Amino acid sequence: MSYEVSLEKFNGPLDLLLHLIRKQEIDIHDIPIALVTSQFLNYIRAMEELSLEIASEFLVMAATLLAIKSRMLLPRKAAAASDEETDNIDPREELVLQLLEYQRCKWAAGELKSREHLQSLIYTRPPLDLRPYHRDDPLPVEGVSLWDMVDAYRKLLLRVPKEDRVAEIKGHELSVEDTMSSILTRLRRWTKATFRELLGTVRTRHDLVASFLALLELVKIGAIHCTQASPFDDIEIILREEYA
Amino acid sequence: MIVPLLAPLEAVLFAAGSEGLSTQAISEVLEVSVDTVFELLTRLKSEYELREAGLEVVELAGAWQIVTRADCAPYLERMATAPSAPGLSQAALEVLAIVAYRQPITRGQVESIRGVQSDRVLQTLLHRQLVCEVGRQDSPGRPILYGTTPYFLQTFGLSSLEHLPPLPVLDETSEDISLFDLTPALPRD
Amino acid sequence: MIVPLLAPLEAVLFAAGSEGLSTQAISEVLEVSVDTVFELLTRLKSEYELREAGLEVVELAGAWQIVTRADCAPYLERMATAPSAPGLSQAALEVLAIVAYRQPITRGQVESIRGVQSDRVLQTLLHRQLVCEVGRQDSPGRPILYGTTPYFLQTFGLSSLEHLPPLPVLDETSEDISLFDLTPALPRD
Repeated sequence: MSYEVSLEKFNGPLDLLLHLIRKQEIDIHDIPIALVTSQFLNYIRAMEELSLEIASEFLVMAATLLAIKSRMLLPRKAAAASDEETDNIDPREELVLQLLEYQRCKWAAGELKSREHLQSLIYTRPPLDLRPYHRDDPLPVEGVSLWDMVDAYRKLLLRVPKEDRVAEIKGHELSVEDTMSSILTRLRRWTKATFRELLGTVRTRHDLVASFLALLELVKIGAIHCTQASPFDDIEIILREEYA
Repeated sequence: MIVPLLAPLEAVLFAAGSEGLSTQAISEVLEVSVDTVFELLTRLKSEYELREAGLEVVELAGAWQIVTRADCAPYLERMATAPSAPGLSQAALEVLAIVAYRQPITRGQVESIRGVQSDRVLQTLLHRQLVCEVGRQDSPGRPILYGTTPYFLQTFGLSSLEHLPPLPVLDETSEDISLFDLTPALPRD
Repeated sequence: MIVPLLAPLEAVLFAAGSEGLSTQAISEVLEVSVDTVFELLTRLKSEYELREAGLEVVELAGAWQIVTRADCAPYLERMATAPSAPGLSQAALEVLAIVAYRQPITRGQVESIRGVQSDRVLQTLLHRQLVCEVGRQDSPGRPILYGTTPYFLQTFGLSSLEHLPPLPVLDETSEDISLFDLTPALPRD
């Protein structure tokens, strides 16, 4: 997301366009497209000179502006003749609608920001520990399995942004033994799996070696057997019934 | 007749803390009708206001709770030990605003309004549990639909989605009102 | 003269929760002398008594706190025994998983993994006796450390914590490197 940094306060081409329009005190419904286009292009050129990476969205917008500009130059009648549907339609209309919509979005964002601030001034306290009022045994937990919990954890890890996630899985080195039981656990759920399915998610050299040794070990103790339809085909790993 | 129940109401709201209690839950604990609960809550609220308490009774995401009054914040900041969660970036607020007003909405639709990729921002909002997946759109690729969470309502001090401030009207014809002058008058509760 | 400080006093006592605040701590937060704090506390106490509130201001082990009044106990009992949902919410499962795999762990650490406040969820798990306090961390503020209970093992059919399933492996289809499609250089740890 380098453009979010490099373009500082501009959250995209619409944001930049709105800024240009606002700065000139232009009527949003009657944008002098030639002027705005050249300013927009100037901005992109300035960024190029600063060797800043320009996000593709800005280039797409530049192209859109140029297209609108050229259509504005065409005589209306000629445009109408070429395409009935665009008869009398201002080529800027779609862009204007988009800008207006984005402007509402910015308004709502500002609204949320001030509410967020107001709410940050308000403090609560954790719920009271009601255990002293509750002498009975804990209420049984129903309809929830261990796998639901593990699944919740997996979803959590997926939700954690990538930069945080590195720390999340770091230092978690699998032993061959652990890997054997993890493979068995998975095979008990699936009965069989391909080599790729079992090892495709392994991310480090260490874990790859551990997983491979674990597979060999499982074959040796007779927990699994492997089949391969043809050379270089995916290997299928099947759990032996005794271990199911 | 309901006055003797004001003290118990205060006690259970206090006990519920940041979890709060729904009107329904209060009615079960106090063993009175939902209507009576509303009456009691209104009374307790105005009692707090009258005595200019440091606390107030509010409804957040459908749950009633007792919270500190905003003007006491300077004192609380002094004693707060836990750093508060970092504020949201402009980009995050934009995406959140679109999801809030347009839910359920796909990432693609969010991006077409903003004019930029928004996957990273959406990811952050998902992680902070302000936004969640609410289903799949019945269209090619079955894209994920996003909506806001109850935590979103709490974070922004809303009792429900209906309490979102109304969006300014998109009026293309009137040229005299510049939309830029639409300074957001803060809606009061 | 001191009346304007009654509301802030109430707010800070409320937010301090069941840890309470010492007279000294209050005097620092409100920036008044200890004598003034005593005067304020006396006033707040008698105000609560006068209006027959559901709460009262007490001093316990040198710390001032707001607690529910004893005669409201029957309502709290009803609240405590109110049949909560037999299952566990997604948030509860998530916190439980973090505590199970990372114990002992503080609330702050749970929150930094989840990215959201988790005090209420933790409270629910404590209440349901799936999680318990196992000690204090030797760090500023000495935060409470949490771990799972024997009842947790029983509920999930585990003979010991070692039998927890191995941590799920992240499977990201999009950006993840599949080792099978790798060019010579393997990813580094």
